[in-house]
Amino acid sequence: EEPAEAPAETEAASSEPDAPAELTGTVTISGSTSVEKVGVALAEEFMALNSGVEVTYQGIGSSGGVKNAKDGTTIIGTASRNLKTEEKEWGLTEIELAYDGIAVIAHPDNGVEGLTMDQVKAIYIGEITNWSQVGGADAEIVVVSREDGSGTRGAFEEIVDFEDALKEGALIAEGNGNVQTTVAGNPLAIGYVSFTYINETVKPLLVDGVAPTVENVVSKEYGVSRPFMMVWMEENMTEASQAFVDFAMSPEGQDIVEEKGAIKAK
Amino acid sequence: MSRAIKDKLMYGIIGLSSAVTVGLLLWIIGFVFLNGFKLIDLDFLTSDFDSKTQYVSVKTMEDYSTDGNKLGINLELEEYEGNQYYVVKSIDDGSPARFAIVKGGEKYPVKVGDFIKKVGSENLENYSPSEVNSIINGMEEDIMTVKVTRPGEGILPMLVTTLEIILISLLVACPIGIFGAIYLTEYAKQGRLVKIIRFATESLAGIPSIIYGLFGMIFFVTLLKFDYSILSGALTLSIILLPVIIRQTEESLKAVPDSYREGSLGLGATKLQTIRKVVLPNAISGIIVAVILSIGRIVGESAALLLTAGTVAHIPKTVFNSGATLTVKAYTVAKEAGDIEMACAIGTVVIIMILILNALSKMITLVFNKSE
Amino acid sequence: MNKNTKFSVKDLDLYYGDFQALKKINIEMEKNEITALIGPSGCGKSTFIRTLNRMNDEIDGVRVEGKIELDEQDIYGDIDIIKLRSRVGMVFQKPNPFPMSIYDNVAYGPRAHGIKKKSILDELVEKSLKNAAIWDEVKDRLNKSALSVSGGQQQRICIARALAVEPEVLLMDEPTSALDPIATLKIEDLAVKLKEDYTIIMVTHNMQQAARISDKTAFFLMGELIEFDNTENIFSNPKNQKTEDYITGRFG
Amino acid sequence: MNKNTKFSVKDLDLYYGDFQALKKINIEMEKNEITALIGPSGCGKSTFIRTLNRMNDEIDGVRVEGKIELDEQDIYGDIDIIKLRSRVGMVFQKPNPFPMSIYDNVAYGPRAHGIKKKSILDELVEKSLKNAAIWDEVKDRLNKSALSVSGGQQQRICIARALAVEPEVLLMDEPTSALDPIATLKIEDLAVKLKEDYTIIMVTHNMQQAARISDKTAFFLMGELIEFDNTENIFSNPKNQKTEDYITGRFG
Amino acid sequence: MEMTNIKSGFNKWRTDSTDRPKDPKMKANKKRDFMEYIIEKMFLLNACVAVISVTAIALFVFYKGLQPFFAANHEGTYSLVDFLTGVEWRPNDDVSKAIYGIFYMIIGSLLATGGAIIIGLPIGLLTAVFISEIAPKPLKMVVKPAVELLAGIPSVIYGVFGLGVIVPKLMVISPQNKGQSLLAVIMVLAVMILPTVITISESAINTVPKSYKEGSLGLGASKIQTIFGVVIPAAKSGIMAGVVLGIGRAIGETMAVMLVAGNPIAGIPTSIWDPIRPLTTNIAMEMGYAFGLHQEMLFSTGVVLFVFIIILNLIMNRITTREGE
Ligand SMILES: Nc1ncnc2c1ncn2[C@@H]1O[C@H](COP(=O)(O)OP(=O)(O)OP(=O)(O)O)[C@@H](O)[C@H]1O
Ligand SMILES: Nc1ncnc2c1ncn2[C@@H]1O[C@H](COP(=O)(O)OP(=O)(O)OP(=O)(O)O)[C@@H](O)[C@H]1O
Ligand SMILES: [Mg+2]
Ligand SMILES: [Mg+2]
Ligand SMILES: O=P([O-])([O-])[O-]
Repeated sequence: EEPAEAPAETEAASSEPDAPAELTGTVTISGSTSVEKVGVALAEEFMALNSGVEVTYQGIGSSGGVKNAKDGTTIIGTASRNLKTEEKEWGLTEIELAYDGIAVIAHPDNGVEGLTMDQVKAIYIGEITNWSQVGGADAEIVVVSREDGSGTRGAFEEIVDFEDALKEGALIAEGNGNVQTTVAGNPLAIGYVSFTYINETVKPLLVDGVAPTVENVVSKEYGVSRPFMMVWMEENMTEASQAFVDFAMSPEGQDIVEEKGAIKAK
Repeated sequence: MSRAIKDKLMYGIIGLSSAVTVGLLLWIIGFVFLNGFKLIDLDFLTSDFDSKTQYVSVKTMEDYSTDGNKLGINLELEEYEGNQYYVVKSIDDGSPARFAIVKGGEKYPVKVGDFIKKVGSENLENYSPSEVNSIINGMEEDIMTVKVTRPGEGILPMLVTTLEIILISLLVACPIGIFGAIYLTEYAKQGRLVKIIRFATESLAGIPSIIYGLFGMIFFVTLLKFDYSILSGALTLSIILLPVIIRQTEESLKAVPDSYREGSLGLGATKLQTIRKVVLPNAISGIIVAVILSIGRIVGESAALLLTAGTVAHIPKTVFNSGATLTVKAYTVAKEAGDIEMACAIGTVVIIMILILNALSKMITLVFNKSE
Repeated sequence: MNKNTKFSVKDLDLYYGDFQALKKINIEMEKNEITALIGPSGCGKSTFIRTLNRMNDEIDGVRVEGKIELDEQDIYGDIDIIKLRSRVGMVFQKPNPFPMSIYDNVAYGPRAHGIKKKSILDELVEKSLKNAAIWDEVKDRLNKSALSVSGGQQQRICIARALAVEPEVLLMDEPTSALDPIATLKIEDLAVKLKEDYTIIMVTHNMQQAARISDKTAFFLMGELIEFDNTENIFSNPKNQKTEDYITGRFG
Repeated sequence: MNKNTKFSVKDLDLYYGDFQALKKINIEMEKNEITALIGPSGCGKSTFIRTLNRMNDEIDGVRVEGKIELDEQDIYGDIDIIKLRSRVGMVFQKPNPFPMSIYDNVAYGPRAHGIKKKSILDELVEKSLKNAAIWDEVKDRLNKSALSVSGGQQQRICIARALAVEPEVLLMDEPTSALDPIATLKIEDLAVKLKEDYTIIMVTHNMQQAARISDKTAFFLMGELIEFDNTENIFSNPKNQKTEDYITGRFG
Repeated sequence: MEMTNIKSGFNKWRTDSTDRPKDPKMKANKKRDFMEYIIEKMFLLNACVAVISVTAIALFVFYKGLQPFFAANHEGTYSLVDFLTGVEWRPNDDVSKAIYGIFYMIIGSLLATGGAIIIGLPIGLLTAVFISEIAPKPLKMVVKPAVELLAGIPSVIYGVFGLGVIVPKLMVISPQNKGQSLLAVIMVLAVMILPTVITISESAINTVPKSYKEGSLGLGASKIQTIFGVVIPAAKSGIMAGVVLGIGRAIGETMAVMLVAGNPIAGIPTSIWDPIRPLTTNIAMEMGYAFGLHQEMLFSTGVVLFVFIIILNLIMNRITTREGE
């Protein structure tokens, strides 16, 4: 034992900016896979600041998160889209955590660099089925979409305007990561993912000639974007959960949001 | 002679089929091991899955070497998930970083491989490698606050969760299954009730685990408000295990010769005495094998657990915490991140566990058979 | 009824479900005698002997009608089966020692009846093994598994085990059929000696054996008791043609 | 060697792993005779009879030494086992008809040997069933399962099945021990009839049976051939004390 | 041999012991009998838990799953015919817009299962023959544990294997560049049912009485003739049981097929290259967030699955009772 090495407890605590008073408990979060990277990073930092609190995040899709928040299965739900009319009736408290773009992606070897919004729609409803119809090689397009409860899919269908008209036979991948790996593994595939998931294994396509970048979303030039929401029922809220929400909306929290590739809410 | 040729041909086809079976196994195992092996080391088994960040307090030291710093740690810039961070490359012998503590006084020694993101209020990423040491050494405080991020990529939480779920499900299912089997073999007359019970256990065995998941999710998670938790998962699994345990236990009870029972009853022992002193001791190896088999089933289960225990990769503090077992995690990393390597690394661990369980049950049977 | 009568069986019928395995059996078996039961396979010998300590109760769907009296008490009345079975011991066709030590085998019965004191158990085990004429052969390895000795020795251990609960009657169902000739002779000698203190009822396939050691012989055929008499009479001068056919090897 | 000798066995030893089940057996068995093999359980009768068509080859760890000649040809030499077995047919203790129709049972052997033509098969089946004295009882239900008839009929179907491959020798391992007395008598009569055309070697537990139907009797004890002689001599005037002890029921 | 004082030796016991076995009256021991009775009932209670569980699960699934087809359901209703014959699955919070047709999933599940059996059964059966009849001991000691290990590997790992190996390989040879397809599912399932088919066939073959084999060999039939002429026909019902269990495993498999099936929202598969959406994955994918009518429709999917399993169980019962006869 080295008693001399032990600094005073108060010093350790006070050296930390805005350290809240001793919090304990578990903050359970579930929902959007698009929000997952942001959420996990926020959780990690929050736990570092509050060693008595455990924050867990389960990425199961936006609808799942909203429903779990309503049921109290997890305290907080996240969604990568606005609440639907029906969900709005549940009496959830909602807060916009961030904004995010949805990128249309293809295999890096694909010759097509960009599509118009109409082409994207035509591909997803099955009117265009061959890459040659959009300036690519003569090969069938393999359309990859998200599962039904996905916020990304909900937002994408709404923005591209083909609600409830996804073509038959489109591959359904669960989660952003799954779409990304499916497209990365198939030279003929097209898919869409949250900006936070883009990496060098896939090629983001220009939409109407605009590149999918944060700047273009902020400047409203890139149209395919949506909010990241956090929702909860007030009666389930704990002190720690409230502290987490507050932290997420604080400047430090918003820095983390930006660091992970999403767009600050404020 | 055509018979001889036909026979040869059939031998060939039979041999080929067996070769295909064994070949498939080798292929699968080979695929899993080759992809997974490079990730597996002691750290893999003992680290968290998510990276973990802590603010620690470190007392500075005065006599640091000229190219070192007050904290006694040597840092290098490395890229991680698209960002540049300083990583601890080595720690000096007398470094105070070895005695770092977190708020609350708990020890949290800095380790090689940790990311140091902040010292005091300075973000280290903002400085070049040549500046870093002088920035640190330029600070006045005797005690510095250091932001340490320890990378995860380990499976410790899943190991713990898996063990917990094994423990609880066995705790619930074993007594029920074993006692139930005792009733069926030792007491029940071959009447309607036995037929119903037998039909029920057989049906239970045939229900796909996704249906158990469906049930468990609505019943344990939502209705009983256990939420996504180890408990919900374990209870769902205990139902899955019941038929496995009942059937296996019944088999091993039936294997006890009736002559033992008659011998005991003929001496005026009661039924319970007979069961306790003669039947169970002779069936015990089979019952243990049943338990081992059910452990295998727990380790392998995914669909039912996904819907009841959730996917959180933290070491569970209580049974009401959500937790992913190894197999569930292998699924989620394959599915969501498309991280085949990680899935295979976890798969390797799982396959090794199954191998051990298989060998164990073989050994138990052998040892017990020999002693008889 | 003779005052020496141990078991008295009156109009005994036994059914396995719909199948009648014993038909109106009437027989009295006496103290300190060996009663041999003979008859072709499936004639009901085992079934009969197992009614005497109610071992058939353990089998599903068995129905017993009629009366069996042990010392004039109806054993199918409101009695404690456990106590009945400790008065009427049983030895089986295949030696069936439990897979435990010789000592534990013999002490099993007394322990089941609540005897815990080591000194009493020791004494009981020794007495029983001596009375079963096996003590000298196993006294140095009482802690060895009972399965490690030969079949004949196992059978005598089983007899010792039965003796240890101090029964009054010993039922033996073909006790020597799994044994070699020498072991068989040992068990036969033992039976003859034991009858001084016990009532012995023994099923046997081996007619020579019945002739050699029993006092009375009962001949069963298809669930019926065809003839019951002194052994001498049965073998030298059977009254029933079927008995004669059987003992001269005309069938079976 | 007698010119009528069918099987000639010289210094035959057989081991199951380390255990020697047959010890220096020397015996000659003749054409058109019934040779009975008797002896207590476990003495090696089945083991011996199974060496004659190399059925023991199917058991792991069996080692055979010595010589067995069938018509002066060493059957453990470089011969085709399949052919040997079609010359030396076998009937087992428990009737073992295959779970298929009576017709298919009897036609099984010929089919295995490549006969496909329906007319030939029909003829063979009828002939074999007739020879096995079962034709009249089953001719109207050749397409019924062979398991649907009585045990004695099953055994005769098995004999017909063996006859259908037109063997020269019939090995029978306790062919009647699972049968009732009437069925037993039928099989015995059949055996006596068949010996006109075949060589029959039969294991039996029933000494009366051996005495009734066999020409020669071999007495085995613990793997050894103790005595082999005309059946009359064995039963009326055995040379060996052990034989006498056995046939007078002193043991076994 | 001393035999004289056989009775006196026990005198000590008689006086020391309270519960003497010697009791000429043999009066019933009420207390002990009651204890035995209680314990027996406790065992019975445990045995009944299995019954309770099945009943609870079945009731639960059927109750929730049949709701949508009754007019009084407050979550909304759906036509049973449309449900069973529909070829599109488009859940929607707006009940009037939602489409829940599972016919294409039923077809997908059945095709996948059938295909897996067609591939897996012969290989499995012949491997079982190899293990039980042909393999020399050392080889048997390799193949048997291999099969056991194959049985123990979690389905997720099969799925990962399918995703990592089978899907990319199929992508190369598929005319439409789709790796995730009916064929991929069939291949993964065929491997997965192998151990089931093998172990059950093997034990069925092992229970064929030796006398059949000896009978056949004794007639001069060769080993192969014996195996295919007598052994396999005699083991038929056991092998059928293996097939039925294999079907059960295939039709109920979830996680492995989810990774390789493609899971489209509509469309009856018309070729082995088309993606399918098996019933199980339909449940697994959407259960996490479904509520209201949508959730009930997932239970309805469960009901269909359940019905398949019940049919299989009945077939199984048939097989085993026929065997018993
Ligand atoms: N548990 C049972 N259920 C139905 N029938 C039975 C049962 N036990 C015996 N039997 C039948 O009752 C009859 C008498 O059987 P038992 O065992 O008493 O004959 P046994 O004389 O002892 O024959 P063995 O000499 O072969 O031992 C037989 O027909 C037998 O098939
Ligand atoms: N497969 C085997 N492996 C090892 N030992 C065996 C095997 N088969 C038989 N034996 C042993 O060989 C000896 C002779 O057996 P066999 O079956 O030939 O006797 P048997 O005379 O036919 O007896 P039974 O009249 O009971 O049929 C016995 O001691 C038996 O235990
Ligand atoms: Mg009997
Ligand atoms: Mg034999
Ligand atoms: O996972 P989602 O963000 O698409 O709901």
